[in-house]
Amino acid sequence: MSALKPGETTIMAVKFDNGVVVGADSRTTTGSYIANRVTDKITQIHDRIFCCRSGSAADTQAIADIVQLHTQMFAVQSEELPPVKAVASIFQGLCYQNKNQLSAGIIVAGVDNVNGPSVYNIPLGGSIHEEDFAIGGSGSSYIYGYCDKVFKAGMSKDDCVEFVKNAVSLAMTRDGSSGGVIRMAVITKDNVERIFVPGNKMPEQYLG
Amino acid sequence: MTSIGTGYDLAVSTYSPDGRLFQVEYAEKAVDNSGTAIAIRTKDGVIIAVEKIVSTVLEIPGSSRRIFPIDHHIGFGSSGWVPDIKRLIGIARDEAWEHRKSYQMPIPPKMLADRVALYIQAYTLYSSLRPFGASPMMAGMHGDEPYLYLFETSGAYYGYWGCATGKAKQLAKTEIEKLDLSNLSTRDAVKEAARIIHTVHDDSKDRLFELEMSWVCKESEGKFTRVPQDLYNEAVEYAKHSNNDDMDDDEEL
Amino acid sequence: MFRNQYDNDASTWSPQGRIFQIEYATEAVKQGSAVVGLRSKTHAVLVAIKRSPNELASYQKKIIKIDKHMGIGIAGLTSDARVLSNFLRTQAMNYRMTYDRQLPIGRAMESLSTKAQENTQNYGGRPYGVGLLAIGKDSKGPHLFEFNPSAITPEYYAYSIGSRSQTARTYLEKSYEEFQDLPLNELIIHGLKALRDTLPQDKQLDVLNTSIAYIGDDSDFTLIDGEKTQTYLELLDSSMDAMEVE
Amino acid sequence: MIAMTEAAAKQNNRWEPYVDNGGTSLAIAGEDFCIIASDTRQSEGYSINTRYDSKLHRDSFNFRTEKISLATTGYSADAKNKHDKEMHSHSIAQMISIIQYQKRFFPYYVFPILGGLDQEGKGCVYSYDPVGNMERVGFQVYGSASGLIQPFLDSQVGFKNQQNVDKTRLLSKQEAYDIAIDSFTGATERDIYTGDFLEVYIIDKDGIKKEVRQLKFD
Amino acid sequence: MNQNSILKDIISDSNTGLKFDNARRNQALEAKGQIMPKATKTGTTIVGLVYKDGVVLGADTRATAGSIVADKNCAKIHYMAPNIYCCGAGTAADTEYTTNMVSSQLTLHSMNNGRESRVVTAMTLLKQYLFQYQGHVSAALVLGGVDVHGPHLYTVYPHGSTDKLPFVTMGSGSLAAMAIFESRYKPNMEREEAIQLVNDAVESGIFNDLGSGSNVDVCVITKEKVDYLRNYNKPNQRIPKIGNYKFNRGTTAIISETVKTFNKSSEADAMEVV
Amino acid sequence: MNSTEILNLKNQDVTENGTYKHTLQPIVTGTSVLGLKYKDGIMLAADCIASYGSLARFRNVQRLHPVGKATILAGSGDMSDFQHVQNLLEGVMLQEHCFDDEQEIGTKSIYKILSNVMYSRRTKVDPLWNKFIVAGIENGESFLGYVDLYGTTYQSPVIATGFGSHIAIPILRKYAEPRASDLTEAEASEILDNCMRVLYYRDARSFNKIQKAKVTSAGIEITEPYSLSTNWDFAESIRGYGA
Repeated sequence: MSALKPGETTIMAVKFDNGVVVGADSRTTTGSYIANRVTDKITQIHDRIFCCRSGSAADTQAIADIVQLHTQMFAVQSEELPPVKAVASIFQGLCYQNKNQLSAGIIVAGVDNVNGPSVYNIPLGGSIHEEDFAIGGSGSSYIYGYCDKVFKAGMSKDDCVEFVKNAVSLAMTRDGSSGGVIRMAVITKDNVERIFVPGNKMPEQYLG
Repeated sequence: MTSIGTGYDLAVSTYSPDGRLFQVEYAEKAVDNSGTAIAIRTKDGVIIAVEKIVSTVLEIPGSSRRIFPIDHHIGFGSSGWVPDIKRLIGIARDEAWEHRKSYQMPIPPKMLADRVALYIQAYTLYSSLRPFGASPMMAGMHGDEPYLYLFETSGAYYGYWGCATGKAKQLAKTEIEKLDLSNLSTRDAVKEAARIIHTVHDDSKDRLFELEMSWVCKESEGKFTRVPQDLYNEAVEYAKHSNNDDMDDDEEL
Repeated sequence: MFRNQYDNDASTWSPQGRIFQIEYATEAVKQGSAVVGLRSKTHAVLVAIKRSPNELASYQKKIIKIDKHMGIGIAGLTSDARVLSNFLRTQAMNYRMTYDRQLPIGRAMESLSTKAQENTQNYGGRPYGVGLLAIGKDSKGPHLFEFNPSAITPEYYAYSIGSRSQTARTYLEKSYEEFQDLPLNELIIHGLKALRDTLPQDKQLDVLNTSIAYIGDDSDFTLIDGEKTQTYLELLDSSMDAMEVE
Repeated sequence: MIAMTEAAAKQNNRWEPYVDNGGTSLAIAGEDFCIIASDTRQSEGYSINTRYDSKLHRDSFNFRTEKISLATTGYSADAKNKHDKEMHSHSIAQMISIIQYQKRFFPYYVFPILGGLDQEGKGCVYSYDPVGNMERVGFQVYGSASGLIQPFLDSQVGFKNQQNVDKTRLLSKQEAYDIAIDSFTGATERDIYTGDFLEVYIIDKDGIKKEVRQLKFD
Repeated sequence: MNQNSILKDIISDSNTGLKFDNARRNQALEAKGQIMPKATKTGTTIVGLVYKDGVVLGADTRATAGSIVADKNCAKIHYMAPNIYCCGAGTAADTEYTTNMVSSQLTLHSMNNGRESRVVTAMTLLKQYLFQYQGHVSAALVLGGVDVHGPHLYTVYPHGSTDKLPFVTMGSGSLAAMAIFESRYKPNMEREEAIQLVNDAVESGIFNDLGSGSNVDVCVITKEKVDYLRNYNKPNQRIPKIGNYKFNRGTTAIISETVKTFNKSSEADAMEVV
Repeated sequence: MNSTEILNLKNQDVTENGTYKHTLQPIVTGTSVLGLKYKDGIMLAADCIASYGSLARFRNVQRLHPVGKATILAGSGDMSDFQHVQNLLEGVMLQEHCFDDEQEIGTKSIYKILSNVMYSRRTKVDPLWNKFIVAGIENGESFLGYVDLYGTTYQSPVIATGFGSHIAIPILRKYAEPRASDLTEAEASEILDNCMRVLYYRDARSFNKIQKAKVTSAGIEITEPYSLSTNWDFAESIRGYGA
């Protein structure tokens, strides 16, 4: 396995004024066979913190489970909503310390009481980067240009949902390892809203 | 203490017939024998002041301090058996650092208090150990919010607006209770803390003492540090002055 | 001191909140011959009386070098002192390897204190039966620290430990304020004066039983033993003569 | 074009923990003196890391893998501490050997040369291979230019392969010093890893004298 | 020669055209640990710069064999034509023969059509030759000259690609030299300024790249004339020897001695033998 | 519980046939960092990019990291390892803070610690894939040192890592090194800008968003990210690759 090969996926998270939008495609492959065409790659870690997983399904699920457990411990002991940064740091610690055994690129996004909304990107290798928006997985390489052009600081919630939907769908049509449906979640202080875009209702784009 | 000397007080793993753990109480005695320590929590900070009793003029001022930084935002003040305190300090520092390493964030004071208390308690469980002869107070910030906890030798701990341990804890508590803590500024709290330590210090028993003061507050940018020298001096002046007022017939030379 | 039921081990508190085993260990320090330490703004000095167990034996070492910048004088159980001095040497060398600088004296004492405390809280251990006076220098200049069986490590302008050390302390308390600006020689003489006060009537300081060590801004830790102490002993005598003339 | 070092490392499946930083050290023992000299260039590939990195160590042993050669002079202060007395050069020599052999299967990639005076005040040079094989010799060169200098010393210090010369003759301090200097100015001409500055220690009964000379920068 | 046929030959590995079997064999042998003979390489810093009136070429003079300096003062600026010079980096033999060969082709070409050679012609001949050999001829060149169309400066890579630029560098010291060009190049420089810049760029290679060293050669080509400034700058003079290393007569041991006397025969006799 | 342990079980450095598994290559990487000594102290420069292969993946990364009051750690190479080192030093500095004895360690000690870490990791054949510059002022003296994944160390008035060691060093050696003791702040700043510009022209992993930092007796100062002016004038007239 080439170490620079990112997970066969498209994942994404964007921060807006009072929340974050996360999104992902739904394809899981073994070789070129689609093992699952409706995967949920958006995993809830705590009430207001989600992660998007890319890389080995087994690895990322194992890590997410561990982090979930740590986060719950943290929440109980500190008697407050866990900070997104703390959760991202647990992910980072696991990914860094086991970098040689793991294939995991993770985006952590959520809202907490201290810092409000935040997005953290933990790519292969286990470094951690706070960003305004994050994209990851093999599909992301096809949409860097699109995202850099379209993203504006201070976008509304609806703008962000559109942005994620468009970006992920563009990646899905060009990246053979991404596809299926788009799953999104809008996380704000008050609630979490799941958005689903079926494979036959993708935003329009040039397909010629 | 009716059961003293009846054999129920030799190990911390033994209850007395009336359900007491004498070793824990004796350890508290060690705390009561030592210099007074107080802490005051205001709206935006906590100040710890300690009366460090000095046995000889030969000792250099500032040596063997009784207030300890734990992390950038947390510190301990203590009365009691100094080597025991240091052991606890080491434990607290390790816990604080472990938290920072895992979460890339400062440990919330509440979480640290929980863990330190567990340690203290663990030393009250086994006959091979003795309880800590220390009753530390912990000052810290969580975001903008100040926190103050006092640990007892049993491992119990509570949050406070103001607390005191050591020789003159009763007198000091009474003095703290007189303060209007909800409106006191942190700077004024420093002065009051200095005054209280000076007030409760008993010249007849311990000739020499040194006043140590540290704080964590908005003004210190959320860092646990020694009170700045000028404020310290001001506070000591204030303390001496008001004590003279209190006992104007008690002339100082 | 009378035997009581709370003094069997270091892991039992007495009803008064005391740990007798530590107090007894402190007695062991008082059995040892005296060590006096004192410092000025530029130097720190140790002087000590060596004992010889019998006429055939050599005099026991009282002052031990830890590193170029640090040394200790000991009173009490020699074997415990050896353990602690080895510990300090290792600490000093490791620190140098890790940080590319000399171990600050206060930190050395802190690590000693941490090590010694463990013996006073766990069942089966005993407190170290030795007292140390440590001199050394770091970025803050010269230092004099004490270590005692309770694992407390205060810093002093001048101090003494060991048998009859109280008389030396009385001398030091009287005159410590003038030490601050003294040159090394005079500092040593003051040390020897204080040390002599601890001696019984029939004993004298001589080249066989006197140990001197110093450290300063301009010098590493230096130990003076045997014949080389003669100069200082003579200086001591002449200064006493001078006093008598007065 | 691709940058050299990292690309090269990447191609190897296994990371190579050794790196050669070039440089040359020599020592010559005389009747009552010892001369020990080393250039100060530290390089990696075709790049000069620094023009001044001392390879001579006086007071402390400082083992670093990347050094092709390491010359240690004098005595160890740390070792002195432990034993409360000065160590003789033979003891230090033995200690280096032991330290090296302890890493027999992951050797320190160093070729130390130890120079100084022995107990009788005679000049001495100990040379080693990376795993601690030790030998007392009259002169030694290690490092990138050893192939150039060693034959020169064999001829000029050891009088090898010559006849009608007094092979028992011992070099004067000045002669040995001149040969050391010429060895380096000559080697600098032809060995690309040797150059920049030359550090020379002259050890005799009066102590250690240090000199620094300039070599060529190309 | 037809480019397409060359390409076809290389790709189809047919019996015609160039073959690289031996090159591949050598690589395989080397990978197995076979030690190949060391060719003299010119680690080298070579540079070129277009200025107001022409082209300035520059080169260091160190040739290396591994870590040993094989030649302290070699000439790396090769003559191509009266108005064209070429700096070579890489395997010394390759640069030497490649430039020589193209030089002779240029001479023939220019005698054929009676005109001065053009730099682009030299460049084209070089790149086609090098492309044929797929990089196995290890010559990295800086080609410069002035012809009817004015000054021209090219780099030619061993695989046969070329660039036309106002300032270029090649060889192991190319990065060091380029650092100087990139900080100080400006269009339309005066002669002295241009020479100074070229000198500094080469010096940068000499002092920072261990593959380059010794002296600076400069060649200034204008419409009117060529100034080949061999050893324009010598910043690395040998430090004088202190000692005298002459051996006395009789130092070398004589193990055995045989004396043979030759009879001088007449030339006529010799002829007869043939 | 413990899925954590499951991970630990997987974390074994030695394979069945006894060979090592370890970090084979850096993944998210930063390119060159530069440093020079000047009259008042030390100045450093780096761009704000963390690359992923040739992708400029993170463009808001600070690679000049302050440690204590008078030391800066500048890192190139693998970013996860760099962050690991930052955390490690944070621990060291926290420990220093806790000693509360006004004897906080200085630049040289930080450099020594880092060198020890780097060397011990290379000895485990599990290197931290970085090249670092440590810069600072201790007891009024400027310090500029280098340490890399091999534990190789050196000190020099000018240092550059990675591509900078090929491209920036010649400039620094020519214009900064001979005058290190009298170079003014403005001159030092200009030289570094020039180096960063040339690197931007010639290093494919560089980016025109850079930061500079200085350590002087007044303490540490790190600039906000900024861009350099660049020049492409001569390019317009260039046609083709040959004729």
